Amino acid sequence: MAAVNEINKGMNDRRATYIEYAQAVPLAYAIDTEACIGCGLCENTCLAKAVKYDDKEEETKVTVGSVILSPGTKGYDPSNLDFLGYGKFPNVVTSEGFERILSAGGPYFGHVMRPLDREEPKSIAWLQCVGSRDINRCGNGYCSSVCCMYATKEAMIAKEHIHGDLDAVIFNMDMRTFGKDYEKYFLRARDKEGVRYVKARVHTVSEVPETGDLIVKYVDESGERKEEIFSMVVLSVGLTIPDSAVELANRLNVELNNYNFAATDPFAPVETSRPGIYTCGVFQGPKDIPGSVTEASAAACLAGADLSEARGTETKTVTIPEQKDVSDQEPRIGVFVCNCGINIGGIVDVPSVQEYAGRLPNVVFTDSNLFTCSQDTQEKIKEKIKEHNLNRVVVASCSPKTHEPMFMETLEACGLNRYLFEMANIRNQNSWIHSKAPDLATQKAKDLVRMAVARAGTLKPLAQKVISVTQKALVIGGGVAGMNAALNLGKQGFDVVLVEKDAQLGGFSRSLHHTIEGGDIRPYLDKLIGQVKGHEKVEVITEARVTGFGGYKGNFSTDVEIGSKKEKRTIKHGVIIVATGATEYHPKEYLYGEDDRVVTQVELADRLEDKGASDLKTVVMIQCVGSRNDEMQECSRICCQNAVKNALHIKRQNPDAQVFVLYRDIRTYGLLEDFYKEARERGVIFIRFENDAPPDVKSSAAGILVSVKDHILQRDITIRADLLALSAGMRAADTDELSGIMKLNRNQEGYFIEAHVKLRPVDMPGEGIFLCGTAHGPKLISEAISQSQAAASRATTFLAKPEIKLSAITAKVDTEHCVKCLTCVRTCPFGVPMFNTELGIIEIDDALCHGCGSCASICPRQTIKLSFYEDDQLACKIDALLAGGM
Amino acid sequence: MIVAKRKPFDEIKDFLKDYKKVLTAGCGTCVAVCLAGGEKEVAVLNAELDMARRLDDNPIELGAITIERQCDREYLEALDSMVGDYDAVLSLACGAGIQFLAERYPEKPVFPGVDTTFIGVNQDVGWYEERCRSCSSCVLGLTAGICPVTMCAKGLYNGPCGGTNKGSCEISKDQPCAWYMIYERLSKQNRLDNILKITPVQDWQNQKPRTVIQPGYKTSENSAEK
Amino acid sequence: MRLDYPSNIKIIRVPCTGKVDVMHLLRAIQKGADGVYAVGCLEGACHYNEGNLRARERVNHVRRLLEEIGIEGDRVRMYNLSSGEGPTFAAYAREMAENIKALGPNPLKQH
Amino acid sequence: MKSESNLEKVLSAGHFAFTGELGPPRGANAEEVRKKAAFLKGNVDAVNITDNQTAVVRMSSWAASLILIQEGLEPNFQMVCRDRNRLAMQSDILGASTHGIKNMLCLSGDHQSFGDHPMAKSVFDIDSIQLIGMVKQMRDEGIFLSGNKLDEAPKMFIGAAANPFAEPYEWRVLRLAKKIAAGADFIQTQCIYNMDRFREFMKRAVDMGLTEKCYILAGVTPLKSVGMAKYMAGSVPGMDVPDELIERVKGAGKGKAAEEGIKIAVEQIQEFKEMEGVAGVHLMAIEWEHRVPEIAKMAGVLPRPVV
Repeated sequence: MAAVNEINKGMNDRRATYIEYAQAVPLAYAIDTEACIGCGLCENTCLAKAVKYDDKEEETKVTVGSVILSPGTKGYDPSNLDFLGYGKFPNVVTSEGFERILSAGGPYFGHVMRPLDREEPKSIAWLQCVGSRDINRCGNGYCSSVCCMYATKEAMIAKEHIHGDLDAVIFNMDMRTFGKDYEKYFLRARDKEGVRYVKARVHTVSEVPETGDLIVKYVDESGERKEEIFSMVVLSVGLTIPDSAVELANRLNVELNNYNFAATDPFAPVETSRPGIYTCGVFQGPKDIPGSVTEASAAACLAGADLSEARGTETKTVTIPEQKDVSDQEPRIGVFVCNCGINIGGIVDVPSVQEYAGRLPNVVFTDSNLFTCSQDTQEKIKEKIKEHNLNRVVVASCSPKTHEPMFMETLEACGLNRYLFEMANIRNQNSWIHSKAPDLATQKAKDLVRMAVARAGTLKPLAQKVISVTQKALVIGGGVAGMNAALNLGKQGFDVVLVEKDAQLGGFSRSLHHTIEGGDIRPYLDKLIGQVKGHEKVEVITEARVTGFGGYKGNFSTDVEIGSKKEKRTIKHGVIIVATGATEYHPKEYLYGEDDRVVTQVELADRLEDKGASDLKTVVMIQCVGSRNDEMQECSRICCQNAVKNALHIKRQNPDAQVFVLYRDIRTYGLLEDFYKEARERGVIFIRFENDAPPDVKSSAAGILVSVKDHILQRDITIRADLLALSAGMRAADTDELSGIMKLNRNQEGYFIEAHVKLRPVDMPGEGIFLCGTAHGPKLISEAISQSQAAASRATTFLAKPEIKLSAITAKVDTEHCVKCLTCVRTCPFGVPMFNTELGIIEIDDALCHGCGSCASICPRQTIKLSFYEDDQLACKIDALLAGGM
Repeated sequence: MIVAKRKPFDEIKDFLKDYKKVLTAGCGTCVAVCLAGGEKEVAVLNAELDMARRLDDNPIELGAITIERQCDREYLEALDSMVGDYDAVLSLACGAGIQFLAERYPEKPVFPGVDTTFIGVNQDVGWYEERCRSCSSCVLGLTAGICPVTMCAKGLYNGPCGGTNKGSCEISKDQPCAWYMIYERLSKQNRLDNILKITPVQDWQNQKPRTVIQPGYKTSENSAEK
Repeated sequence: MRLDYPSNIKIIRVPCTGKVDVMHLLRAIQKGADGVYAVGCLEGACHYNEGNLRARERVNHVRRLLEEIGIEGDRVRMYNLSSGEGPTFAAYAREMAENIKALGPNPLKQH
Repeated sequence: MKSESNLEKVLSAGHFAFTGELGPPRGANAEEVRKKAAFLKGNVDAVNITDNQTAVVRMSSWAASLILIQEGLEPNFQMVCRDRNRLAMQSDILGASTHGIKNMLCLSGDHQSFGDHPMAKSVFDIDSIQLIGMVKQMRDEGIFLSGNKLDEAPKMFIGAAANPFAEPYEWRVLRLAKKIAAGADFIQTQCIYNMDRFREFMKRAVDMGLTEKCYILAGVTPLKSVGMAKYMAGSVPGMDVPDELIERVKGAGKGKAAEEGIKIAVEQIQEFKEMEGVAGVHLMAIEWEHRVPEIAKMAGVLPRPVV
């Protein structure tokens, strides 16, 4: 039965029995009850008897110590915005729909086509802020934070997929590419890939009936009415909280804000109004994947701290018999061929494969099973291993991705090394795809088994190194991030050493007063410092300088020099959290340092705390000072809200004061948008300028004269200001020495680099090393707090285990024949091979090697071997395959 | 390090066309380091030769060995027991190694598998640049550590010539002008005096085979400096 | 995803295409395979940062080596896809098979 | 007198020298040389005979020089370091002198990769400054480079080239000084288009007293077309053609570029006549020998002095 494919936004059909999408978890079939006619075909076909038509929702009770709410988000449905024509004109799609169009698993298999006629579009317009920043038409005043980036990404991918020229235009009010490295991406899209960015909010989309093209009407910055025709329009829909999540929150008595996001405090960003219930992701506020992943870890950290006493209880341990030494024995291979119900057996002639396997060299035993992965088959395999004294095992069944670890455990359970195992995937790579040609499938199954048997004969037992973990953390940097990380690790029950280079804790936040929401930073900081200093698990060392570093995950050793006497101390620890922070840029621009009426935003905030704003008549603020320019391409993320915060402060104290903010894009992302709106309502005047026409600033006795070209008036205006506040961007703390000693990579802006931008945002590439706060990139205090909790959480996953078992799949150097050519040193993506200057040899540390094999395949003298993938272990497969004749 | 590059395959194939059993001998030092003649390259070349000769219906039997250095007699010894089994030897060592090998087995045809290219440095994996022409009288002390013989396309001793082109050599914009660099570096080091003097005509010493005997190592009367 | 592709394609698992050596690719052809291809992650998305880029260089190198010998370089290819792209995998497999069919059997097999 | 060449005499008598240039043919074609020489005769004091110019094989420089002597002109025998080692150079110098060649210009030579035999092995046994020194040593000390005495020294008026327009500019005058110290009697410069930079160069040369020790002839090459101007500006290493000049040639309009080019050259020559330290002009009318008489006439350098 066919049903509408909702994942693909209805652009194609799927069956009534379906897997939602390729990455779904669990990757299992479901029945669409709306479309199912109850024919019973699937029930009869399923050998495992897994189909239950009358399956019902069940209620179960679980007793837990803490709860994390992450109900997720839903793209805004623009059906009601009739001026955009969604649902009316087929070639108007939402950004979610366009994502599916771009996807290989989407309705058009990754070919960019428009829905109406399946023609490749010649031009596409993205309309930003659909369902965001729009109180009037949808009630969502917030910025969804992610649309500017995804629209840019979609435009780039579309350009790549479409072979001809694609005119990709993004209509926006402000481009909010404020994340780490996002500005560079935006610049690449604009300057290298030719994506056009137009500053305008589109007011009408209509269709050219003959062609299905769309007429996009808008008013440009100078007030001129314009229209352009596009093949397709993509609505960049914002993020919303689904009704089900609101109901859930209400049931749990968790407070929501006016937009239905969970209400949180800036100093406790993942804690809901109800103690013990934490939140993360878009439910907490609009955010991108890195932010969501970070918060997820942060929530886990707090939830885990509540449960730390119970850690390690209610667990079971498996006892493993001692390993038999088989190194001197000839291979004795047992082959187990799986029917996988009818998945394999229904196509492949399993008995004939089994019989064939029995005739292969070194094979002493064969068997076939209905389900080789079942628990009783494991017991059977164990018996057979013992009975036939097998020393290598081949299972011909499915993908090693799913069951290899389980079979390896079966081997271990009877004293065989787990690496004496090989699988032949005769299901996913064979019976499933060659179901129409059983003879060929049987032949291929034999080929795959022959290859697996050949390889099994070459396998060697490998030792997984077990290393102990020093259950102590080192946190570098005693600012808000470092202190939170230390405190949370302490709460998890781990010893922490917090080193700070200054004499005092607090870092840059000591220069700050309030968050934009009104959170008072000073008392928060005092309390935090008190908690950190008072925590029995946390040792604080101030005036400390890292002077030496060594070791690997779980076993690091760091030398520090303390105080003016340079007292030396060596700290042994299992993990590191880097929280070295950042500072405010010291402007070279706009008479800063020459005229004392020119200040930075941080200095302005000081002044407002001290003297208030009653004496101020006119204040001008200039944005992007020391950001988004040739010297510092990146956006500093925090300056727009900083300006809005101070502007509001002035206006609240002295409504008559005039405040002008000269900006390039206002980037008050997420819920910060409300403050931007409030500022405009209170009469703060925002004037946009282009990077190539920055304001001109002159000093005069009567005030600071600031001239800028007003885009709306299309002329230069000059403002006489009592005070000019520069929104000076952020600069990473000076970590040249530290990064050199600890060999930690930084980007060109001096911020540390995470292991994976999206999926491992607080891990560093070296295992056991984590990152948080502004050392990672510019961010707000609340973001630094959640990130430090996340780092503590990730560190906990290491510290919670007294030992780590390392993968045995690592590269090994034959130092006898190595000529120290350094090719491996230069090739390794993780910088693991090193020239040991004392021993004069190249070394690859087992504990650091990721096992990719790059070094092994490039070594000119073939002296590096990757265990389990040695050259002959691969070559024998090639040989065995081709020995059968293709 | 001595940098070499693999000879064109057709040339190698042509050398060996009349031989049925060939030993491919790699060298484990310079040419291995520059990814031209170590174990890996021996294996690749043998695979190619095997396939090519089968296609020609003229199969060849190939042996493979890579020794530490073909420019050392003691290491060459490892070949003594093998060479007899082959009709010819294909050496992937530098020109020196190949000659030394050929000298050891005067009865056996020995062929080069690489073109020895220069003495150079390693810029990155697989990327080498020439730095020395072994002229036997180093002027780097005068020229701020930049060799005019190697790095100047005309080998000028009193450059730069009029062809210097905004810091590049006249032969290519990608080739920096050695003398421009020499000038810049000396000027930064306040040592321009070095090149204000006319550097006299060079006594070329690399125009005949040279022998070096380090002082204190002269072993017999006969090995007097040549 | 059970997407059909020709049964004469057999997969050899490696941890990363960066582990695929010139020798492995040559050996397949030398031993009589009609074609061999490496399937790696999308460029820029290598789990080990740049293994797939190195593999691409090697594949290109092997193609040149084969051409030198007189065997069509197009018997060796590199494809890139992400792990969620079953249909693309099958499409590439079919494309490769078509390509090999057009080239005919490995010429070494007649010798 | 070092060589008693006409050029030396003109210069030492204080006249403003005017030299021309002739590229030998790419064949054994003596007629071609004579034809070109005819345009120059009476209009210049000496004629530079290029030596495998731009590394393209041509009739040898000394052989073409001999034809010029037969035609009653004075050659300025050019010799580059690219094609001969010190033995060949010295023997050619002796031979040239024997046959009445009295001027020679010592050059490094364009790299062979520009020419028609790009893979040729270059010699560069000695460089241009060393060549100057070698000729001087042969002439003044009567010894070969080896130090051995030679029988009857060659009498040569020794010339060298200078390029004021290649970076580093500061070094250019110093390298000129090196050439003079090595023994250059006269200098012919690279073609000049950037007059500002040349004025600066000459000022420094005068300040350093170099013009007291050596005659400097300013190089002039008339621009024949907009294309040539652009090529000179963009593709010839060490050449500096200001944009204004290209614009000026372009502005002349279709078919008038050549006339404008000649006009510019004439203006330049007139300025050089007045410029401190400039002892003459070397006119390199590349493949344009037939226009030399009119340029000479327009520039007011005719008749040539008889000394």
